[in-house]
Formats: sequence, C-alpha cells, structure tokens
Amino acid sequence: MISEIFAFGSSPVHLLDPRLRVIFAVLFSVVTAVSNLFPTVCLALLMAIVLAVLARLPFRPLLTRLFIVNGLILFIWLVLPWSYEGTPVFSMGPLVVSREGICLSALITIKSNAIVLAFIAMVATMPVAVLGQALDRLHIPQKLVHLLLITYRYIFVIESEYHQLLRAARIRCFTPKTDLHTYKTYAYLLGMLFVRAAARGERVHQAMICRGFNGKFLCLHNFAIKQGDLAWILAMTTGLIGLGMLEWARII
Amino acid sequence: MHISEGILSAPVLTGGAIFAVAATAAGLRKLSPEKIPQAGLLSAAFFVASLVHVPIGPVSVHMVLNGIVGLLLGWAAVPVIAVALLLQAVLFQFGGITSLGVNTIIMAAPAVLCHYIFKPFLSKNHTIVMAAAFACGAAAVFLSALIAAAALVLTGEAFREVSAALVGAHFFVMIIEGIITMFCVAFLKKVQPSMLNLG
Amino acid sequence: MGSDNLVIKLENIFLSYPDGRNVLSDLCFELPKGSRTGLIGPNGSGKTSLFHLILGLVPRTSGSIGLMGQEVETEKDFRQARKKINLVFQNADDQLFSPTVLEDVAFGPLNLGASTAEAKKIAQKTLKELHLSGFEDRIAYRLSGGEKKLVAMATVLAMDPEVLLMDEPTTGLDDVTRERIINILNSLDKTLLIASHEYDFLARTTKNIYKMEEGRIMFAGDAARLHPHYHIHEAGDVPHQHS
Amino acid sequence: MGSDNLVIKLENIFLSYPDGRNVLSDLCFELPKGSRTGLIGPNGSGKTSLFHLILGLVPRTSGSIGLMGQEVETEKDFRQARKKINLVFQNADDQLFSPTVLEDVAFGPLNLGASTAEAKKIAQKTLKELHLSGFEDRIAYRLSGGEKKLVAMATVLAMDPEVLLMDEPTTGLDDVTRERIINILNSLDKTLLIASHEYDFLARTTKNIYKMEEGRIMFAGDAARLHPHYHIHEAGDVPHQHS
Repeated sequence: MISEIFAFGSSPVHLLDPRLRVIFAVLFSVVTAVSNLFPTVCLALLMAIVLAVLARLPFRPLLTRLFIVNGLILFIWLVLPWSYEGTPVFSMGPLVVSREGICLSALITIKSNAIVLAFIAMVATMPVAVLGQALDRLHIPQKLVHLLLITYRYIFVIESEYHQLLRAARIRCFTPKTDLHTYKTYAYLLGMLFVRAAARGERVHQAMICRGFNGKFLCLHNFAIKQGDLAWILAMTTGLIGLGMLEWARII
Repeated sequence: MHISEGILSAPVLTGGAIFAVAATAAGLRKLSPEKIPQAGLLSAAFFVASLVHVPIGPVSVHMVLNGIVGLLLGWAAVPVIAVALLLQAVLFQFGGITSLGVNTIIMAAPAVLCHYIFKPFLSKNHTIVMAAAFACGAAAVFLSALIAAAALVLTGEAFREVSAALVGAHFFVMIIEGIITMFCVAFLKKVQPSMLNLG
Repeated sequence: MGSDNLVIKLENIFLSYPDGRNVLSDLCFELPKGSRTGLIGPNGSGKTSLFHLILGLVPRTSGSIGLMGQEVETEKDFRQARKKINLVFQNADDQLFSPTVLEDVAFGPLNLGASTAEAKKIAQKTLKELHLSGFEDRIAYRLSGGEKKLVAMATVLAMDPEVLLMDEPTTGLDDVTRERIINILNSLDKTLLIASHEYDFLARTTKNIYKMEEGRIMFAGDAARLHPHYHIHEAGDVPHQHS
Repeated sequence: MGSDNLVIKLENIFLSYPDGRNVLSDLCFELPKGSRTGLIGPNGSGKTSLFHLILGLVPRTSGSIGLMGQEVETEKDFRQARKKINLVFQNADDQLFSPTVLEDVAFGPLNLGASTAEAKKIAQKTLKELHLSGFEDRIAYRLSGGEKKLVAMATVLAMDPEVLLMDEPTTGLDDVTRERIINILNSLDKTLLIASHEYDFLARTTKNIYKMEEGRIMFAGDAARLHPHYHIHEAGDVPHQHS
C-alpha cells in the first residue's frame, strides 16, 4: 500500500516552512553528493541523524527504508572491493580486496545514507500536496507541478483499482508462477489499468471543464517565514558552510 | 531502474541534470495544459504499475515499463517519468534529489527513442506488432541499463565491473519486460487502440 | 427558444458513440425553472450521456439545445451556460482532482473570476453550509467515500449554479451519507435534475419522475405517488391484493 | 468444525479497517450445504467485507473461519477453498480484465489446471448455458453494463463452484438483465449466498433471509413471507396503512 508514513506530525521539522525544507534538502544533498572526504561525509551523516531525531521519524519504517537503500549499496560492496585495483588488504584465491576499493565503498555508503536520511527528515515529512505547493512557490514550471499533483492525487485511486483487479484474478485461483500465463495475466491487468486510467483522465478533464478550467492551474496556499524558521536558516547555513570548509578549505 | 544517491561524481550528476531539464522542458512543450489531466492519470497508472512485482524463479522483480510509456506518450514520457521518479523518492526514497536528473535520463531517453523506433510497426500485422512490442519492452530496459552503466563508468573506471554486473543482472528483466510489453500492447490494440493512436 | 421559464430545452437530440451505436435518439425534454425532476433508468440508458451533452462535454449528432433561454451552439455558449448549470459527477474521485479539499472547492470560484481571498472565503462558507468545516486542509485521498461525495457537492455548490444536475448521487454510499445528501438537496433552492436508478431516492428528493428508455425520456409520474413499501406478511408468494 | 453439512461456518469474527473502525464485530454465521440464503442490509453494513473475508481477500482481526468443513487459516487453505466457493463482485468492471470475453471466461478453468483447449471448451459451454453464445470474441471492456454482469457470472460459473456468493447482483441493471439473472440463479443447483439491499430480488432467488446490522448477522425471516410492493397510489407521502 502506498502511504505517506513520515508526512504527518508535529515535530519542529514538520512545522518548518516547506519551501525552506526543500531548498536546504537540495543544497545539503548536492554538497554531500560532491564531497569526497571522510570528515565531510561523516559530518553530513551526523547532521542527517540530528535532523532525523528532530523530525521524530518513526523508527521501524525508517529502518525499513534505510534497509532498502542499503540493499542497493550492498551490490556495490559485492563488486567494488574486489575489482578496484590498489593496495591489497587480503586475497581469496584469485580475488584481491583492495584498500582503495573498501574506502570507496565505505565513502559511498556513508554519503548515500546521509543524503537519504536528510531527505526523509526534510522532504518526506510533508505530504506531496504541500510539496507541490512549495515547488509552485519556488517557481518550478506550473505544468510540471500540476502533473505532479494530478499524479499524486490518483496513484491511490489507481492502486486500489489494481488491488481490486488482482483480487478478481486471485479468486479465480490465479497463482503467480514463472510462466507465460502469469506474465500474460499481469500484462492484461496492467493494460486494463492503463485503459481505465485513460478513461478516468477523460472524465477528470470533463470535470475540470465544468468548473471553468481554462488551462491555468492555481495553488492557493501561501507560506510565510516565521520566527522559528530564521533560527533554522541560520543553523542549516552554518552546517552547510561547515561541510564546504571541511571539503574544500583544507583546514584539516 | 535507478542509481542511488552518493555514488555518481559531480560532473556526471551535473551533466545528467542539464540533459534532464532540457528534455523535460521539451516534453512539457508537447503537453498542452488540457492534456495534463490525461498525462497525470497515465503517469499515476505507470507509477502504480512500476510497483508490481512479477515472479521470476524464486525471486520477483518489479516492472520498469519505460518501453510502453514511450509508446503511449512519446516526448511527454520525459516529464511523466521525472514526476514518477520524484514521487518514488518522496514516498519510498528510491533515488533522491541529486541523482534525479541522471535517473530521468536513464529511464526517459530509451522511452523516447523506442517511441520513434517501434511505434511505426504497431500498425502492421499481428506478428510484426507482437515482435515490435517485445523488442520495444526489452530494448528500453537494455538501453536504460547501458546508460546507467555509462554514468557509472564516467564517474570512475573503478565502476567498470559494477556496470558490467548491472547490465548482466538486467538480462532476465529485459525478457520479462519484453513479454509483458508484448501482451500489454496486444491488449491495448484490441481494447482501446486510440491510446496507441491507431484509431 | 421562447419561454423564459425553461432552463433546459432539448429538441430532437440524437447522440451516437464513435462505434455507431445510438445513445440518445430523437430525445425531447424540457426542464422548467424551479422544478425538481428525477430521471430514472438502468445503467447504460444514456443518463450520463444526456448530462454530458447538456454541458457541452460531448458533441450531439443532431438536434437543438437551449439553456437558460438561450440556444447554445459553440463551446463559448456552453462555457457561459456552465456558470449557471452544473453537474455532480457519479464518481467523486473524478471530480476531486486537487490535492486538498480547500483548493478543490475554491477551484470553481477562482475560475469564475474571484480573487484568491474571495475564493477561499466562498469555499469556507460552502464547506460550512454542508457541515464540512474543518475539512479545508484534508488531503483528498484520505477522505472516505461518503466524505468525497459531500466535498464533490461542495465543489459544485461553491459556484452557486442555478441548476444542479446530479448523476447517480447514491452509488456506493452508506445510508448515513445518503441521508445527508437528501437533506442537502431538500434544503437547496435550485432547479434540480437528478439521475438515479433508485426510485426511493428520487421519491424523497424530487417532485416529478421521468423514465429513460432506449435513448428517450418519458413522463413516469408524480414522485409522491410512486414509492415502494417493504413489509412482511403472511401471504408470501401467493398472489394477493392491497386495498 | 464438526458438521459436514456446513459449507461456511464463521465464529466470532472481528474485522476492522486500518483506521480502527469495526466493520464486522463478533459475527457468527453458518451456511448449510444446498441452502439459498439472502443477506440484506443497508449500504456500508459490511456485506462486501464479509464476502472478501470468506474468500481470504482481507485478513480478519480475530475469529475462526470454516469452509467446506475445513478450518482455514493460511493463504494456501483459502486457495484450496476458492476452488469450491466463489464470488461475483458487485461491480462487473472489477471482475473482467481480459481483452475478450472468451479469454476472461477461460481464465478460471486455466488456473484450475485445464489445458487451453479444455478451458476454451468449458468457456464456450458456460457462455452457451447463459445464452451468451456469440459473445466469445467481443471486447469485454466495451460490453454494456448488463452484458458485463452476465459475463462476470460466466467467469465464475465456468469454475463450477459448489458455493456461489453474489454481492449486490442487481445494482444499476435494467429489468431484462435482472430477470435473466433471477432465472439463472433459480436454475442453478448450488449453495447460494446473495447480498443485496433489495428484498424483492432476494425474495425471488433465496429461501431464507438474514439481516446484517452493525457488523452482525441476524435471521430476518422466511424469504417467501418478506417482500416489497412497488405501486402508485393516492396517499403519496402521507402516512398510510396497508391492510
């Protein structure tokens, strides 16, 4: 089931101006992504953990998400240390594990977790409805925001249609296997999903016309910077400068 | 298919972002405001469809479907895929902000390319349609894997083996995507040919 | 068109699907101002098509349409008419396309030219009238089926149409929401045209009931005189008479 | 479980929505083999949830389910049970997903292990029995509402279940299709459990009627003694009595 598990709450992070959260999430991700030094990425991870604590993220779902992200990182650990040429640490038959390979894998692991954690803490803590409004206020092209919001609005409707169709298949004793019949059945279910989505798209457009839609799309919500937001701007900016100095000013 | 945060180098991320912005702008230009509801609904359907897992032996894989997205939407596939990736990032944290550009290109470039290559065959006879649809689904995944591999190799020579493994790992996905795209196109052609602009 | 008294006047309307099947055939219908009319017929009898035709969402094959005393022809004519005549769709999900309730209800007023602040105010007022205060920031997908239907009604009522069309308003609703909708409809001072396959709902909300059959409309009777009785008695399946 | 005679035996079933609301609460119900039972209740009373629960499509919160004399617990148990007990959904659109009618009707038999040729034969036979011969190559998505309903019944009957559950079979159907469904149901030699909010339909298809209320099931009476009358008379909305 699709759900926005982190989106609703009353933590200090949830109460911050969504525009600021988006801006700082982008800046933080970019700075961390281009950093290549261990001190920098470790500080970034620390900052991300602080953000996650401040956002009072539910622990179990958070672990699940991080587990999935690290599943992909695991793929890198399985290949990179063996294939990267450099100072050998130990060998197993013809396979040699290099120090450089391990370092690079570790660097990627820390960076990846820092970015994802900060992203969950800052962006996944708002419903996409609010994210859309924030993006609109940040001058992302209106058509793109509208597309995002319509998509978001209907994924839940279409997901339940899919489950309904899948139930229809299941009660007729459909059991997924690795065979052509299974793939054909899934293809039909998806095809039906697309056909019904297109028909609904037509009806939604008609409903919009009935309400005077003239191609313009309007976001109602107005955001205003509050006092608490200023402290946040200060803290985040300091943090980002700290990361930048660690990476590029060579003070260590 | 996507590359996680924290892996790619700054030049690759920047390059991906620039290409993605340009392609998204081009795609948006082809989408009139009146078509946004329709595109949004299809986008939502593809989003849900991409979460569907199909069994393959003892494991299961989730669908990519960028081949059929390309067939149905052409250039409009780019903003639709960008939006879907952003939603995946926000809702499930698959991918994130910095790799959004590269990931959009990984998924969308093959979609648009396959649209131009395979769409003309869909008005031919049944066998050709089935073959073209299979090729479209498989090729789109293969091209995505190739672009992802290229992004990795451009980040550093160290990733050569990782990229080779990535392309190899997608072999079975290609086959399954091909089969599902084939039956799905057959379905659409029978039930709602107008969706494929086939009247 | 003549008579100012008719808000909808359809003459010899034909409508066919792209595949050639007739949906409406030689349909004539008049809806006087202030009337409360029910339209009964099974699914697929053309009720939805009729509504879409009235609002200019599907093109007629032939025939003439008069709305609010004006002959309508072009999309521009229909656009004017839609300010006065509006429709609550059968499926609320189709009608609630905005992410939050407030945005959805304000969408119509904004497009009618209200400022953001005015539209917000109208939306809040409408929600209050339907006892939906506090729903403003609710996210559409998190509403229940019944709540969605009520919000969908709010989105249309916020535009203050003179004529309200409703397409199968009770489909899939629980009885509590159904009662709320009946109360809302009975409190409205608008011309009503309600399509449903439920006699019982129409009997409680409308005065005249027309029947739709084979793409035509015929008068079925006075709503008050047409109603079901449920009861238990001994006669069972044996033929019997009620005095 | 004991008694071989019961095809469905529910004991102390609780079921709640993710939001915590109770749908079914302490529900007990027994359906003997060969019985024809109606289940009446207002919309939202949990009839659909009950059917989904019986077929293992939604997990119960607590309680025990016995099907065909066997206690069912796991998805595997339910999978076995679904070969014997099957359901026609309220909305035929939710049940049909194959491009053509023939493929859709053959889907169940294929899953039960029939070869392609056998499944085709079974499908054709079933369609013929429901007087739907000639529908084989029709596009399921483009059928009319009534046709879809009949095809949906065919998809289930092709699997030859011993127990047939039907969820609101008459919603929005025209009178002709309704009559056809009544005739089909009355010609079937299966255990039947039909949920509807129409007494009248249940009276003509079932023998006993149970009532669903607040997540529980109660015996309401012998179907033959319980029926509605639709008629037109002068009293209208004024309270009145039938002798």
